[in-house]
Amino acid sequence: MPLEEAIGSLLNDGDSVAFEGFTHLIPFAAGQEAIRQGKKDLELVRMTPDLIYDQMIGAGCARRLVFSYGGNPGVGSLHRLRDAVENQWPAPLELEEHSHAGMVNRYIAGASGLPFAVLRGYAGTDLPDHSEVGEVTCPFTGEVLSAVPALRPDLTVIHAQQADRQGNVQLWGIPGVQKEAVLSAARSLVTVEEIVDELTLQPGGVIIPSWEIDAVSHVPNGAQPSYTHGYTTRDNDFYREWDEISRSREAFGEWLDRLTAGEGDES
Amino acid sequence: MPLEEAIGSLLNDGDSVAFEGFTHLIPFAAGQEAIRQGKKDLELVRMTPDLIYDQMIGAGCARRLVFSYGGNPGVGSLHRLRDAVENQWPAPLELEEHSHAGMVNRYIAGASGLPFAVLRGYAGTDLPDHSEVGEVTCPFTGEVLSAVPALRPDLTVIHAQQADRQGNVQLWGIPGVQKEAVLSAARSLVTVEEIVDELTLQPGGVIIPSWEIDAVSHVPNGAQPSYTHGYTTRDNDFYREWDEISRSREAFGEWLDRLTAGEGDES
Amino acid sequence: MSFDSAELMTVVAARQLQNDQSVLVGVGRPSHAAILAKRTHAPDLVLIYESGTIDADPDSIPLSIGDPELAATSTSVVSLPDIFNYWLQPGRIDVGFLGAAQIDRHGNLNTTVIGEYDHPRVRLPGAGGAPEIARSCQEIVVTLPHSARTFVPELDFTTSLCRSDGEGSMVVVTDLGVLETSDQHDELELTATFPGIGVGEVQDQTGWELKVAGDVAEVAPPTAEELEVLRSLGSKPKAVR
Amino acid sequence: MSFDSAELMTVVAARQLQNDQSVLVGVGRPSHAAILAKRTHAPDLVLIYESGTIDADPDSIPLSIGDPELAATSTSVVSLPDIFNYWLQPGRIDVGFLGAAQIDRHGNLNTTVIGEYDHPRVRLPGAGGAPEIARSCQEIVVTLPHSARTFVPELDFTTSLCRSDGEGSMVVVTDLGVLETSDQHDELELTATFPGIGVGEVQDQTGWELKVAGDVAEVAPPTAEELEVLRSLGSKPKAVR
Repeated sequence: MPLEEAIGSLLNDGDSVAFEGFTHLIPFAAGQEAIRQGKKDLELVRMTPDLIYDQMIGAGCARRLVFSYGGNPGVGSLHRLRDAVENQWPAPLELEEHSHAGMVNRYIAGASGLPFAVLRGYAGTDLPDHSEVGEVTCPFTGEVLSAVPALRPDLTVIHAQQADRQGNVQLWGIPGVQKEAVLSAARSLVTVEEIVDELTLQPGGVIIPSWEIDAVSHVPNGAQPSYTHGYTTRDNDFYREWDEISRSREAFGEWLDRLTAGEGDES
Repeated sequence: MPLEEAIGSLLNDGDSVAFEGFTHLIPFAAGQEAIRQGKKDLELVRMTPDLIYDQMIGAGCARRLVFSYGGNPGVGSLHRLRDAVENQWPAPLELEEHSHAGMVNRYIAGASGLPFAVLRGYAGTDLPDHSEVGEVTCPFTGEVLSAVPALRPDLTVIHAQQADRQGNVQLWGIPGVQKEAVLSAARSLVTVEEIVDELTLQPGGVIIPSWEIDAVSHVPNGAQPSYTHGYTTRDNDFYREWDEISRSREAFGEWLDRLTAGEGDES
Repeated sequence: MSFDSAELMTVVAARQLQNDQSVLVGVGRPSHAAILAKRTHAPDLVLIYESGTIDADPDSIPLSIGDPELAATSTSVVSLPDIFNYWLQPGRIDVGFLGAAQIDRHGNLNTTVIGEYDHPRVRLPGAGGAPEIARSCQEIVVTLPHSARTFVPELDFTTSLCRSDGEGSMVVVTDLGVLETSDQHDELELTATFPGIGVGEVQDQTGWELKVAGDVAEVAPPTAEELEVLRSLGSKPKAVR
Repeated sequence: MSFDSAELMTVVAARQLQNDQSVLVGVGRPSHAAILAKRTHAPDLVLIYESGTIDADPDSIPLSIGDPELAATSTSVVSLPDIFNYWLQPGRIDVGFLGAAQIDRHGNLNTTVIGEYDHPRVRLPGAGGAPEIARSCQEIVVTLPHSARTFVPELDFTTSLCRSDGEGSMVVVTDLGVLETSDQHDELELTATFPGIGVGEVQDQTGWELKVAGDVAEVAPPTAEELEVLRSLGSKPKAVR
């Protein structure tokens, strides 16, 4: 399914949506397609908002952000995220923030069909005031642990190396939490570098069967400026340049104009 | 480390020990070495006792069994297990029994450093009378779910394809719950088909780093009559023959005599 | 072609499976039935074994659910944490195949013990994955021999609970006929009998007063194709009596 | 050889790591320090990045914790569920490296916000893996610039709690000196200063009455080897002021 059609039909204004991929396989092309289509009022869910959500927040797609680390890795701040939080530009952004372990376990609970997950953490910090965190008591030891509610996005979008013609998907390299993010969602979209006749299991390969995936779009380079292990390399220079682009509303606006002018380039 | 020395030094009488491997990579050689060394009063932990525990129970190694399915797959009963439970021969055997999902989650909790795990299950069945099962209430939805306590064996023994010279281990094929069983245990022993200079990640490969493993023993065919994906095949005939061998105490005794007479054959 | 009741049981069980479904399969009759379905009317049926093999397509009947054949022909092989927590528990697997030593009128199953737990007459293998299969799959197919020893008024041990939440359905295939529960009723109802078997004969082998459907059908005998494919699979499941 | 305080910070942080340890590393100074340690006194040090790369041995300094270089040189690459639940949470990783915008006298850290949460002066990246690293690793090494803005009497937000359970220890390396907690005390104590820095100068840059060890050592300057290896790593961490 062409990416334009997939985003058009699977992502609705107001949805809770997770574009996942931890430091690898970040589905940038799909995020930028959502910007082009002017999607609105989204609850953006992602452990590391990264440039992909900085772009979507700056473009005005987001109403709410559920996350655990909002920085430009190795570079510094996400300036569009900061501008939204500090100055409500282009719109106010509601925050729900967790730790990485909390977000991971929220996805695990979602994928497992459980209402919550248990972990050690949060206790004594100020995070519970700005998260959904509860407590459970171990029925065997009496120990009190933290509980986090399941994540159940309306849509999860990920990028992967390959799909076969039946729509089974394979990704490898740093696997992140993508499997759980897909399984926890009501709907899912996978952009891939390559369509192959038959999947051959790779070292480190994670396969997600077709019947848990609603649409596959063939989008080579769909993770740039992030990367696809074995296919493309990380564009570290763009991550550094983004610091400049995103620092001012003007430079960001010019970037956004270029992006939306490029409408229809993706397939 | 030679298997005789590894079992001698890592497995103590009275220990709680898990010889894991679900339908694949069952560490038979290690279990038979425990029989040869006359280990006693063990709490045997394993999802599927299979022939390996039928042999150890018949040989009088076990005091207690923690399990979820005690059959000879595709063949029928485990007669030594039944003789112990029905007739206390050669000794009474205390049972703690769970469902597969319960056992899996007990290992997950152990590997995660949590006192318990949450699942849907057990409710309404008679299992809780013969298991350790509790209840927890979701702090977000109020739903009541089952809780199972973490498994923390004194020793876990598994069989794998390869170890490198640093003691890192790789297994592939049906992975079962071996990773979790090793990580939940206080000590661990891995028997391997092959020692290699350097591990090359295989499709489906699971690597366990050396610092979570106490001893590696080089034991080719160490999973027979189970099998090692890519190395040996399952001896289905022996699984069927075991039904005859194990059915009478006499035939079993002869088998046991042959086993213990073979002392020192393994390395 | 002539056939025996064990063959018909397998064929009837296979007919419960539809082409767009996924099914959690065990060894023995479930494997025969699922592979038969996949080779006849349901070529896209997704076979899942609790060993973690997803979308297996074995050439021969596996003796164990962990046979190398299953791993080698699967789309994906996952760990036990994945198969139980990510696949079974959230209800991603449509149909579950179960057997039992005892069944009660509600479709609850005993695979644990005959007699008292602490002084068993027969110690059975135990729960395995059955309790979570019974509660997680939308449809349950149970195959077991029909007799007053198996169809009992009260289970010696409740290993697996039939879904009583108004969701899901159960079909019980015996060597005498077919019983079903559905959303409307929480009790097994005889809906079909094998050729030559009367309702009275089924009642005689059932340890409670049997609920009988208004129109009890006669099960269609195996087609020539069903029998041919079934016999080609080899290692026939045991006759049940 | 001459050196600046940023280089000495990295060198001192590297010296906290021992050869038989595993360390959870982030990008920036932690990566420089850990790789420096591995290239000098701790060749067997196990580097773990929270992206799931276990026993990484990068040739160059990664910009992101998910750089392909890390995945390619690792003994094993695991999922996020594995790294957080199986590796970090049970305390299998010995040392955790953290940074912060603010620290208090107990070693608690703020990486979330400067100012009020709902009306922030500066919105910082947030928690990431820090809260669980702080509670799970036996030893915590924190690097941050030493000033009254960073060493504050009260955090604007408590993101990560220093272990106060009597287990574990914390070492804080700044551009002025070294502070430590240990089993015996739950308050940071100045144990060493950088060459040319007096205790009074450290107190001036600390927002509370500083606890000072009986014998405050002077930090040894970088050795020629330390400096040479550090500079060969390229992409120097930013000076902290």
